[in-house]
Amino acid sequence: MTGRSAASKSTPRSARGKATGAGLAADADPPRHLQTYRQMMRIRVFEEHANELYLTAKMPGLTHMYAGEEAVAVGVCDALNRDDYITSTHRGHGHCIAKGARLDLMFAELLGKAAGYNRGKGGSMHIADQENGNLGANAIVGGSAGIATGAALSTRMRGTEQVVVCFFGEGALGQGLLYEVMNMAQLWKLPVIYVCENNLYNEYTHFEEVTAGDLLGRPRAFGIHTAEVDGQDVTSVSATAHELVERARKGEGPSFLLAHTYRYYGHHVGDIQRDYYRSKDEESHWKSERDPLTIYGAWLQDRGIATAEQLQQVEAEVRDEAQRAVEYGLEAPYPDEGEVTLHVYA
Amino acid sequence: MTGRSAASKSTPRSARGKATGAGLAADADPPRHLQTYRQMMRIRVFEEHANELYLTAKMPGLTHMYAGEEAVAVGVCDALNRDDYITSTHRGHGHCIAKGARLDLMFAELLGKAAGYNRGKGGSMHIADQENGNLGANAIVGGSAGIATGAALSTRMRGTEQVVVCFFGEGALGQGLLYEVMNMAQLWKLPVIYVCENNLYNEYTHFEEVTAGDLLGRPRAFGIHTAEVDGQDVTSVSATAHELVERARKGEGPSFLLAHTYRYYGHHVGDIQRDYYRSKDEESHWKSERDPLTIYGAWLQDRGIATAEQLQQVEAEVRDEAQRAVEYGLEAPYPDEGEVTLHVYA
Amino acid sequence: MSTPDPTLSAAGVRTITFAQAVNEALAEEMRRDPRVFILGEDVAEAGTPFKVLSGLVEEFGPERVRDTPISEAGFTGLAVGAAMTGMRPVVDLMFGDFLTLVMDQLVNQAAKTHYMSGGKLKVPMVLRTTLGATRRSAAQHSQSLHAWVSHIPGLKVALPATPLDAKGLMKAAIRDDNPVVIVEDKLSFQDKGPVPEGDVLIPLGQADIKREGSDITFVATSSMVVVALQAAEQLEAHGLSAEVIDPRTLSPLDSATLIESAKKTGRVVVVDEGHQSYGASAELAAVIADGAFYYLDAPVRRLGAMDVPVPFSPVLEDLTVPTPKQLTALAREMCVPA
Amino acid sequence: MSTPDPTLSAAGVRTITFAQAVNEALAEEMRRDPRVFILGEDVAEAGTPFKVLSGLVEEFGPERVRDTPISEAGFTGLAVGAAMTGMRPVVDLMFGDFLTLVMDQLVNQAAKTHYMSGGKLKVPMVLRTTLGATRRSAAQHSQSLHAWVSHIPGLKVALPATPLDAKGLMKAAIRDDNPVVIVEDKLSFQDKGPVPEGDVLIPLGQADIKREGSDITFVATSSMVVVALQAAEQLEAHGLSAEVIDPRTLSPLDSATLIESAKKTGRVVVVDEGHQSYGASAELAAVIADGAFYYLDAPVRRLGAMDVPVPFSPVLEDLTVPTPKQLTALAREMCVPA
Ligand SMILES: Cc1ncc(C[n+]2csc(CCOP(=O)(O)OP(=O)(O)O)c2C)c(N)n1
Ligand SMILES: Cc1ncc(C[n+]2csc(CCOP(=O)(O)OP(=O)(O)O)c2C)c(N)n1
Ligand SMILES: [Mg+2]
Ligand SMILES: [Mg+2]
Repeated sequence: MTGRSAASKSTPRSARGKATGAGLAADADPPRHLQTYRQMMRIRVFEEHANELYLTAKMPGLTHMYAGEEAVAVGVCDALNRDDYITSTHRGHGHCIAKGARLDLMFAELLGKAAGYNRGKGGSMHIADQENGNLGANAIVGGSAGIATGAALSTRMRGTEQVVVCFFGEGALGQGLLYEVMNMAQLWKLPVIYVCENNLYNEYTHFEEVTAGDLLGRPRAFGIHTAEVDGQDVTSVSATAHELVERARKGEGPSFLLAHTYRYYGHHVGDIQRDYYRSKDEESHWKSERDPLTIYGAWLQDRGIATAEQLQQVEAEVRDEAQRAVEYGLEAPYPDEGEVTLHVYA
Repeated sequence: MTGRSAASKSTPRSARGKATGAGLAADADPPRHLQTYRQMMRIRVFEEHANELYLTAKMPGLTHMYAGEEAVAVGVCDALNRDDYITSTHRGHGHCIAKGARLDLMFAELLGKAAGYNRGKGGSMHIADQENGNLGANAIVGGSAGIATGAALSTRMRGTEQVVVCFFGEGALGQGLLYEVMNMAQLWKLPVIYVCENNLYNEYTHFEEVTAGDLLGRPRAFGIHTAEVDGQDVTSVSATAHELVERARKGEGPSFLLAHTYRYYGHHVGDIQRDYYRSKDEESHWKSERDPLTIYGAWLQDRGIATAEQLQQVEAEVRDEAQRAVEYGLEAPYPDEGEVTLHVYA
Repeated sequence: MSTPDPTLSAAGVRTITFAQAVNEALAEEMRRDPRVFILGEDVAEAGTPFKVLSGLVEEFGPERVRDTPISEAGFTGLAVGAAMTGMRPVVDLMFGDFLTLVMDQLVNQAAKTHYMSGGKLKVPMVLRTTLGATRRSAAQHSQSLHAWVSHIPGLKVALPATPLDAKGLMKAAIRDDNPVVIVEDKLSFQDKGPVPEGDVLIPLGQADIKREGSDITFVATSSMVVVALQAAEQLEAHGLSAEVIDPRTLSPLDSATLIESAKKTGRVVVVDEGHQSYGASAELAAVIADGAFYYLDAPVRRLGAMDVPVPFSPVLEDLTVPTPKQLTALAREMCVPA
Repeated sequence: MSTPDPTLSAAGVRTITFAQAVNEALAEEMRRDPRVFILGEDVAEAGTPFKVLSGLVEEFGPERVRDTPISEAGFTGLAVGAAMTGMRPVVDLMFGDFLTLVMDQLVNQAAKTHYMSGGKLKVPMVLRTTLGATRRSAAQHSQSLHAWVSHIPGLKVALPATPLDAKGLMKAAIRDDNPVVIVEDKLSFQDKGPVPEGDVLIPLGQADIKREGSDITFVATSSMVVVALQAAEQLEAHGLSAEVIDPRTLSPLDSATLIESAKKTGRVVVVDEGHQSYGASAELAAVIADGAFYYLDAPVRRLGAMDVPVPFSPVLEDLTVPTPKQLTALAREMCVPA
C-alpha cells in the first residue's frame, strides 16, 4: 500500500498507547491538554472540510457531521488505551479521530480512494481503523451494540484487560437490540461502556417526541451502572469516562454514560433548511454558549494551562494538517476496478 | 362449516359479553365465582387431556401446557369484555379458554381437524378465537407484543373503548421487540396491558441465569405503570387486572403486570425428565402449597361463597364437558386436502 | 397491457414525478378510507428523507401520518396488530436494507396470520420501502432485497418502475386484503411520467409490456426497466428489436406474459438489481426456461447486481449494477446466429 | 467426490447419528482451538431441545458453551463482535424460522464487515440452524429459509445431508475465516451413517455425487437428498437410472459439477425443501438451464415446498413437502421420449 506510506508524512500525530490514569481535570500537564484541545479541533476542522467537499460536489454521497459533539468522543477516548475498542455510528468522524485516526486516510476514505482506511469501500458510514481499535462506524442505527458487547465478551474470554466503548445517538434507544445486549453485558459483567450521545434529534424529530420515560432508566432496568455528563465539557466527560473505564477494567461490569450534546450542522450535509424541526435560536444558543472548544479553551486559559496564542497555534497547525489531508485525499487514486470483487470473502 | 354447528351442542358455555366492574374479591356473587372456578378447572382438565393425547400418541406434535398458571389468565380475563383483545403465546390454552373459547373446537384444533378454531391449520401454537377477541397464540417468543400494541393503537384510532392484553412469559423480556413497543405504547398512551407470566423458567433455564436486573425496571424505564401480583391467587390477579383495565379504558395508558406463577408440567409435553433444571421438591412445593385451584377453592369455602360439594360438582361437570370435547375432537374429520392452498391470501 | 396506454392520453393526465405519484396515491386513499394511515420514521413534518410524503401530515394530521421512534420491528409489528383489528396501515421503511430488522413481523406474523388462523384473521397492510444502488450510500443503504419477501407465501410484492405504476400499484396494494410489500427505486423518485388524476388501479399480478419487440425479450424489474429500455433503443441501431417486459409484481407473478414473450422472441435476458445469485432473476429465468423451453434459441441469461456488498467508492459501485451497455452487448452476443 | 467414499472403509469409521456427528465436530474443534465457543439458548445443560450439544458443557464449561437469554439478534450480534476481535463463535439458532430475527446482524453486519473494511476486519463465525417441515410444528417452526442467506455475498451457506457431511462441513466452517451459515434438517438428527473419527474436512464449495446415474439428474439439497435417493431406487424398477447430486454448499456453489451431470443425463430435477418460488431451487435450475442448455432434452424442473405457510394438520402438512413418489412420477414423465 504505497498510498499509506506516502500519507504517513502528512499527520505526525501518533496515537498514545496508554491512557493516563485519571481524568483531564486532575492533571495540569500542558502537553496532554494541548493534545486534547488539538483532537477536538481536528474534529471541528475535519467536519468543516467534509461539509465543503459536499458543497463543492467533490465528495460522493452524504455525510453526517460530528461538529458540536467533539467533547464527547475526545473526553471518552481520553480514558482509553490504543488497544481498547470502540464501535461508532453514522456520525462517526469524531469517534474515529478521537481514537487516533489520521485525517488524510479519513479524507481518502470519504472520497472513495484506495488509500482510505477501508480502501474506499466503506466511506464515511463504515470507516474503521482497526490498528487504533476502531471496529467501525455503522449505518444501522444501534447496529453496533451487539458488536461492541461481543468484543467485550471476547476480551474477557481472551483474558485481556481491554475495554470497549459503544457510541450511539439517543435515537438508538429505539432499537430493541440495545436492550438485548445490555442484559447480556450485565449478566456476564462485560467491560463495555455504552455512550449515549444525546444531541436532541433523531434525524428531523426531537427525541422527546419519540422517547418515553427516562433515558437512564433503561440501563438501570438491567442493573447497569449509569452516569450523566455535560457533553460539551471535555473535562467532565473525561473524568467520568476514566471512572467507568476503570470499573470495566477491574471486572466490575458495564456502564452507561449519557452525554448531553448538540450537533451544529444538519442531520447530514444535505440537511440545510432546518427551521421546521429546530430553531435558529436554539442553534445559535448552543454554538455561542455551549461550544466545547470555547468552553475548554476558556478552562485552559483560566487555569493558566494554555494561552490564547497557544490555542491559536494549535488551531493553525490543525488547519494546516487538515488542508494537506484534504489535498492528499483529493489527489489519491481511486481503487482499481478489480478491487470490486476483492474482500467479499476472507 | 358443518363441523362447527355440530360442535355447538357440546359446550353450552357462552362468553360473558361484559366484565363486571370490580375484582372478584369485591363481589360475593356466587354464580360469578363458580364461573371463575369453572374456568380455572376447564384449563386444568384441558391440559390433563392434552398431555394424555400426547402420551397416547393421538396428538400430532408437541404442546406447552398452562396447568399451574390458571389464575393468571382467568384473573386477567375476568376484567375483560368479550370484545377486548388478547394476544397469547406458545403456552396459550389457558388464555384461550379464559377469554371464552370452547373446549371442543380447541381440541379439534390441537388434533389438526377442520372443525378446529383455525381449521386445523394453526394447531396449539397458533390457536386464535377471533369472536372472543383472542388474536392468537404465537410461536415466536415475544412475537405478539407488536400485534397487541398495534391492536391497542387501532382501538384508539377507531374510537372504541376496547383494551388489549398482551400475555407473555418472562423469557420474552429477552426480546428487543418488547422494549420497542413499550416505548410506543407509553408515548401514545395506548390501552394495552402487558402481562408477564413469570413461571421461573425459559424452557430449561432458570430465568435468573439469563435476566439481569429488575424485571419491573424495564417497563418503568419507559414510564409505564407497573403492578405485581401473586399469580396463584385469582382474586388478587383479578383485583389488579380490573384496576389496570380501568386505567387503560380511561385513556390513562399502558401498564405492565408481573404475575408470579409456575408451570406444573414440563416445558412441553415431551419434557418429562426435568431433574437437571428443576427439582422435584420445587415442583411439589408449588403443587401442594401454591395451587391456584386449591387456594381459590379454600377462599370460596372460607367465605361461604361455595361449598366443597359445589366445587366438586363444577369439577365433575367440567370433566364431563372435557371428555365430550376430546371425543368430539378425535372424531372430527381432517380438513380436505384442497384446504392446503386455501387462505394463503385473503 | 402495453405502452402507450390509452388512459394516458385522456384528460386529467399530468406529468408528475414518481414521488408525487406515490404521494397522490396515498392522499387519495386516505381521503377515501379513514382506516388508512401511515407510520414510520420522520414521515410527518419531514415527509421522509426523500420528501415523498411531503404535505400529508398537513392534510391528515399527526395521528394518521405518525412519526415513530427508530423501531422498525416495533412499528411493523404495530401495523400487523392494527391491520388485524380493522385498520389499513401503510408502513414506511426508510431503506430496503432495514428489511433485515422487520423480517419476523413481516414473515412470521403478517404473512402467515391469515393462513394460520384458517382464514379468520387478515392483515391488510402495505409496507413501502426502497431498493437501488449508485447513490453512494454504501453497503447498508443500497441493497435490493426484494427476493427475500417474494419467497414468502402470504406476502404480495410490487416493484413499480414508472410514476403511473407507482400510483396504480400503491392504490391496489392499499385496497388489497393482504400484506403487500412495495419496493421503490430510491433513485427514481424524481423521474417524471404521465399519471391520470384520480383512481388508477393496477391489478397485482399483471405484467406490463413496456416496449414491444421481436428479436429478444428483456424481462426487467424496477430500476432495470429504464436500463432495458435504453438498451432496446441502442439495439435498434444494430437492427435488433427488443421487447421489454416489466412483471410489476413478483408475487403474484404473471408468468404467462413472460413465457409468451419468450416464445415469441426465443431469447430472453432477465435484468434485476438484486444480487444475481439466489435473486429474483433466478426465479424469473427458471420460470421462463421451463415454460418456453421448446421455443428458446439461446439459454435464458441473467443480469443482476454483482455478488458483492455494495462498495462506497463510485468507481467500484458503478460496476456492480447492470448497465444498458452491458445489456446491449449481451443481447448482441445472444442474437448472433449460432 | 462420489459415494462410497474410500475414507469410509478405513479404520476408525463408526456408524453414528447426524446429531452425534455435529456434536463430535464441535467437540474436536473446541479441543483444537480455544477460540471456538458456542452460544445460544439452552445449549449448556439442556444441550439444545434437540439434544445435539449434549455433553459439551461438561467438557468445556459454561463459558465456552454459553446459555443466552432469548435474544437471537443480541447474541448473534455478540458473535459478530467476538469474531471481529479474535474469537471463533458458533451461534446456535434453535429454529431456522428465527433467522427472521437475526438478519440484520447476519446480513448487514457479519456478511459485509470484511468487504466494507477493505479487508481489514474479518468475521470468522458459524451460525447453525435448522430447516424442515413434517414435524407438526406449524408455520413458525418449520420453514426452510436458506435461500435468503444464500442470496447474500459475504456469507457461505452449507446444508449437510448426511452425518459425514454434517461433521465435515461443520469443521470446515469453523476453520473458515468467513461467516458460515449451516442449516441442518431437524428431522435428520437421528439418521445414522458412517463417520470417521478425527479430522474430516469437507471443503466448502464441493458438490457430492450421492449416486451415479445416466438418465436423469436429481439435484437435491439437505432433507431432499434422501427423497431423491429413494426416488432413484424406485426408478430402477422402471429401468431408469437417476444420478443424485448434493451441492452441499449453496454458497459457494459448485456449479461445474451440477452442469456436468446435466450435460451427461440431459434431464434435471432440482429438489429443495424451501418454498419453490424464489427459492434455492430457482438458482440451481437457472444455473443448470443456462450452463447445460445445448445438452438438455427437457426443461429443468423444480420440486420445492408448496408456496403455502406450513400447515399444522398432518394431512395438510404432508402435502407441502416433495416426496419420492412425486419425484418418481415427475422423472418418469420427463423421461418418456417426447
Ligand atoms: C435501523 C435504522 N433505522 C433508520 C435509519 C435512518 N437514520 C439514520 S441516522 C438516523 C437518526 C439517528 O438518530 P441518533 O441515533 O440520535 O443519532 P444522531 O444522528 O443524532 O447522531 C436515522 C433514523 C438507520 N440508519 N438505521
Ligand atoms: C424467538 C424465539 N426464540 C426461541 C424460541 C424457543 N422457545 C419456545 S418457548 C421458549 C421459552 C419461553 O420462555 P417464557 O417466555 O418464559 O415462556 P414459558 O414457556 O415459560 O411460558 C423458547 C426459548 C421461540 N419459540 N421463539
Ligand atoms: Mg440524536
Ligand atoms: Mg417462563
